[in-house]
Amino acid sequence: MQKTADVAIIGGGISGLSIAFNLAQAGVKNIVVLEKNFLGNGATGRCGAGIRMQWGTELNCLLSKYSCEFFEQAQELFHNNIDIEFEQGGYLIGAGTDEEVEQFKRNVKLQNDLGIESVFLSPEEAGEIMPHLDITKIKAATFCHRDGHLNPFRTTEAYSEAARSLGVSIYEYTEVQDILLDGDKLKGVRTDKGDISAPLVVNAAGGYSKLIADMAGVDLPVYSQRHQIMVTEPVEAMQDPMFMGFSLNIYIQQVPHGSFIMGRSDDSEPTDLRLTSSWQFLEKMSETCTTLMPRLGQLKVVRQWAGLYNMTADAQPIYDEAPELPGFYHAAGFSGHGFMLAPVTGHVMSRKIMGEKADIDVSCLNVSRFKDGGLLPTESSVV
Amino acid sequence: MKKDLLHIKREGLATADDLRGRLPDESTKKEGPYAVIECFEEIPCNPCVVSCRFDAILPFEDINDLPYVDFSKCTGCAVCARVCPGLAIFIVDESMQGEMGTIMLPYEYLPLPEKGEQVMARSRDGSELFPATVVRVLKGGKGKTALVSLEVPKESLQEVRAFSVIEDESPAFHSSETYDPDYESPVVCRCEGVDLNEIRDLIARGYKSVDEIKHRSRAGMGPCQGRSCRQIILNELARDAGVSLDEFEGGSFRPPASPISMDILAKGGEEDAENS
Amino acid sequence: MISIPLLIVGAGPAGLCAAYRAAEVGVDVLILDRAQKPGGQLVKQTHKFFGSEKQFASTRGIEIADILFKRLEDLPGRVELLTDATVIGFYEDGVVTAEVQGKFMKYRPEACIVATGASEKTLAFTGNDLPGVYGAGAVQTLMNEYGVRPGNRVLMIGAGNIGLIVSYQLLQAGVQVAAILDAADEIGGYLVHASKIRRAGVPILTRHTVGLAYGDEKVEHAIIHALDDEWNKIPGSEQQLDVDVICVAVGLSPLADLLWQAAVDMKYIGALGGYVPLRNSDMMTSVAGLYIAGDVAGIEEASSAMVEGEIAGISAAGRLGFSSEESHLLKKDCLQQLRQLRAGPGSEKIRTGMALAGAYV
Amino acid sequence: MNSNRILEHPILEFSEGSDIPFSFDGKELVGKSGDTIASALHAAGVRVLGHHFKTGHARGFYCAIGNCSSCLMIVNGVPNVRVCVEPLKAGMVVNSQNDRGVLP
Repeated sequence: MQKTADVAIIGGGISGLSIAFNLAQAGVKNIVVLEKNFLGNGATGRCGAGIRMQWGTELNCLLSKYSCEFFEQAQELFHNNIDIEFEQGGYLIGAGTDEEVEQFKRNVKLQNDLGIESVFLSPEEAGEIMPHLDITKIKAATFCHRDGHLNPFRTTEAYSEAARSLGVSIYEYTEVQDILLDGDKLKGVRTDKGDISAPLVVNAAGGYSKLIADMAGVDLPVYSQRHQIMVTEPVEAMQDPMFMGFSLNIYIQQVPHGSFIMGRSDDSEPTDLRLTSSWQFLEKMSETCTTLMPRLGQLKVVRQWAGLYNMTADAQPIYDEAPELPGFYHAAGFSGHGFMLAPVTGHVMSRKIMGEKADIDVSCLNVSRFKDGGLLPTESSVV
Repeated sequence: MKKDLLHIKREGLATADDLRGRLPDESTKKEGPYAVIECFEEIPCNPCVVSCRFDAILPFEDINDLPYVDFSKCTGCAVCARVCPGLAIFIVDESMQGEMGTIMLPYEYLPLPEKGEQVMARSRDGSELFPATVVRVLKGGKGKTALVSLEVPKESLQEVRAFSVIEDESPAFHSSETYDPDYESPVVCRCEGVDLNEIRDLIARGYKSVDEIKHRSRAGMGPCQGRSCRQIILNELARDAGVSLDEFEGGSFRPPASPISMDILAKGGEEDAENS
Repeated sequence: MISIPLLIVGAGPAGLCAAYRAAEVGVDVLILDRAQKPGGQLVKQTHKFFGSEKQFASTRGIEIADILFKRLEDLPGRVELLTDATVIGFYEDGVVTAEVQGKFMKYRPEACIVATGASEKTLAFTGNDLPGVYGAGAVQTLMNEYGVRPGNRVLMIGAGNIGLIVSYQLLQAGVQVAAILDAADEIGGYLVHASKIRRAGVPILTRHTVGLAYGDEKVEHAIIHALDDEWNKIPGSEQQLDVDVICVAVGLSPLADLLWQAAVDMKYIGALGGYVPLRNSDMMTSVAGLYIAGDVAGIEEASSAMVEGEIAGISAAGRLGFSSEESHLLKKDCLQQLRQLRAGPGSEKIRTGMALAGAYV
Repeated sequence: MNSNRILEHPILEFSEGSDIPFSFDGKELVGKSGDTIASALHAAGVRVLGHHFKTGHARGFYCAIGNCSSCLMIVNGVPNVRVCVEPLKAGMVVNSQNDRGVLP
């Protein structure tokens, strides 16, 4: 393994790979990505891999719009022919309460103002887009046809292949064990395969980013929560959009292969990094799903698994250099949206590392906001 | 494995040589029927020795011992032949006057021949020897192993080990038809229809574990949970890496172990709510 | 949620014997089996078993299934056996989930014995997914449970005990067996089984394998060939056989999905058929209170499975506070039986494998 | 039609089960009590249960004990039924499955 690098990126998930790709594209040489398992084995390979522009805050709309536009042109940008299976079947978001109806109206206005072509729908109109939805269970809906979902494994591969072809060195099965300091100066990283000295280190370790920050002795106000998901046997295509509901507590999509993948959130999920599954999830998820979409009741569940949401207090990411340790960067706290934000993560982090201005101002996503009482307005559009 | 067993292990056939020490001497042969036990492999099995009322099978120290007959005690009663799970005991009688003797063979096929019927005597490899007459039939009864005695020339008593009811020529299995297959790759994952070339291609591209290959190819993601394909993928990985299988992770196994419908799962929660 | 003292997963020889020994000393037992009737693979074993009287030697498997099932009546502990009951999940909170006759059930057992048996290994050859290529277990099931002939002419792949026994069963059902192939140098199964097949005129071709199956949407022909010392095809050795069934009997793997879910320590031990749970002489895994018995603990004969089941049953009962004066002696006797069953020269691999798995040998 | 049934067996006795009528791809067939869908079809000479959605290959059963999912068919309109372990019932409408299946 090489002994020095200009930038060492910790975490071979989609965030780390996107940062590596963007840096390399901007001309940075000698980049290494360090992954303790195989690429995408963390939250990347465990997530629903949806991408939507329908958000409730301006910043989130802009960030996700950047990502969506990136994925639309991914094939050309990556210069490889890996099909990332970006299916733009839209996101249909159901409102379960009167408050949500009002919120959704405001969201659509905000989105439209930002150039996002979302529409506000009656339950009947939603039913036309998704005939197996029991429209008596929703009060209204919003829809954006450019939203969609991707194949996370292929997207990971597309990013890694693109990064490799730009000269990035990717080390799998290489675990970072310590952050090397020279006094209070960043020196590099220690892995189980040897040390790498690097003046710049990026913490893109997803669910494990706090462990990495701890190694560096810097504060990263995030915690990881288990989030469960399950998949059914495949059937012929019957649902184009990702369906999502916040108060309804569900996201469900049919992937091109034919399986339905769905998840929900649960405040009682453990926060101790475990990746186990629970039987309660199977029951509650099935109950939610069959109530909203009775026709799917005959579908058989073939597998359940879990991943980690790396959470922050305002459910929005941290894009920042650690104030205590110059050269040590955080791209963490994605709160369940790291996959869809990956393209913009790569863009803003690479600009930040190179000291250049990014297309979107993310200075408010700094790490100090949690101390300064500068929390962002809470994003209500999350599952 | 005893060295002298190798030929049997290859062919499944005993030879006259293997019978050495397993047959009575010439004078004992004339005294009455006796058991020939063609059991050459030490396996854990003892019904023959347990069933013999005459202690004519030398006692076992270990259940894996081989049975040897004490011909001075053996009456040829055939109780052992009935119980032997391997159908490896035959009762030979060459005590009668004249050219002919009898051999009693365990038989578990249909139809069961009748006394007086002509059948085809066969050797240990099933090849035809000569037509022979059935002289006695003991039906299987509770144990269902019938015993059938054939009249056989004395010099062939150690050759005949089977018979078949005479029927039309069975068709040849070999065909001369030639076939030019379009050599499709074998299927590894039956659920997802992933073939061996796809797996080998991924391994060649650097994918190193069952889970990586599963994510990329879908092999093992189907409803059977990788029960059919996992072993083959592990073999391929090990072969490529040139290491033994135990150096690989088995990959993840996730619930449910068998597909279950959401309707059924959803009702599980309702019932709990009702009960509480 | 149902709390129970002892849950046994699988009503095959191991599970039924475990239930007997546990209920004998007063433990209430729930057995779940995914099949429609109990007995596991015994219900298709038409041949007489080897072993000694204690393992029902010289009795046919189908009859042993009956004996094991019937003797569960009238024991001090109540044995409830549910069929069409598939255990699907083991969770970290100790809950075991199952689909029982169309209902999702959750159990919280104090102790559990996993006796799920094995699944069949598959073989990669061109045309291996054609209808007519069947696992040996499938052929047995079809023929001996449902009374349906799998075909008219069969090519058997594998000369282990299963390949030999199923070939014999095919002949008994009036089906022709064209040949038995095995890639190995030697016949893997018991010689007496092999000799029985040879007497019926069926060739056993060692160092041979199947290269290709083809036909119009179903097996009509197979091309077989000889293998050299490096396991490569010997050019010119091809033979075409006209068969309508290719029966794959290339071995079994422990069906350990549930044990993986329960996160017990597993180890790949080739001699035992694949990944097996580590265990102690009580048949307990690395998870306290979770026991194993039978093929899931390592592929062996049904006779060993029954004895392992007894040990697991006695041990689990003991853990739950149920034992009798005889329990200790009985367990000792079972361990002795296992030792004997594994003592032969043909069991050398098993002994090595079991030692690696932590079992008493 | 039931030429694959074993009528006589040296060891086993198969009770003369009662007839169970069912349909397969529109054809009326008869199985026996105790059959699974797969055993009844096999007895009736049906080997091909459908075609794989990706490879297009013909599919038959493989394991016959519900392990492998090679025998998925459409039963009474419900796709992806493992017919090797699904008991046959009178009047069942069984169809070949050649795609991923469509939910009723």
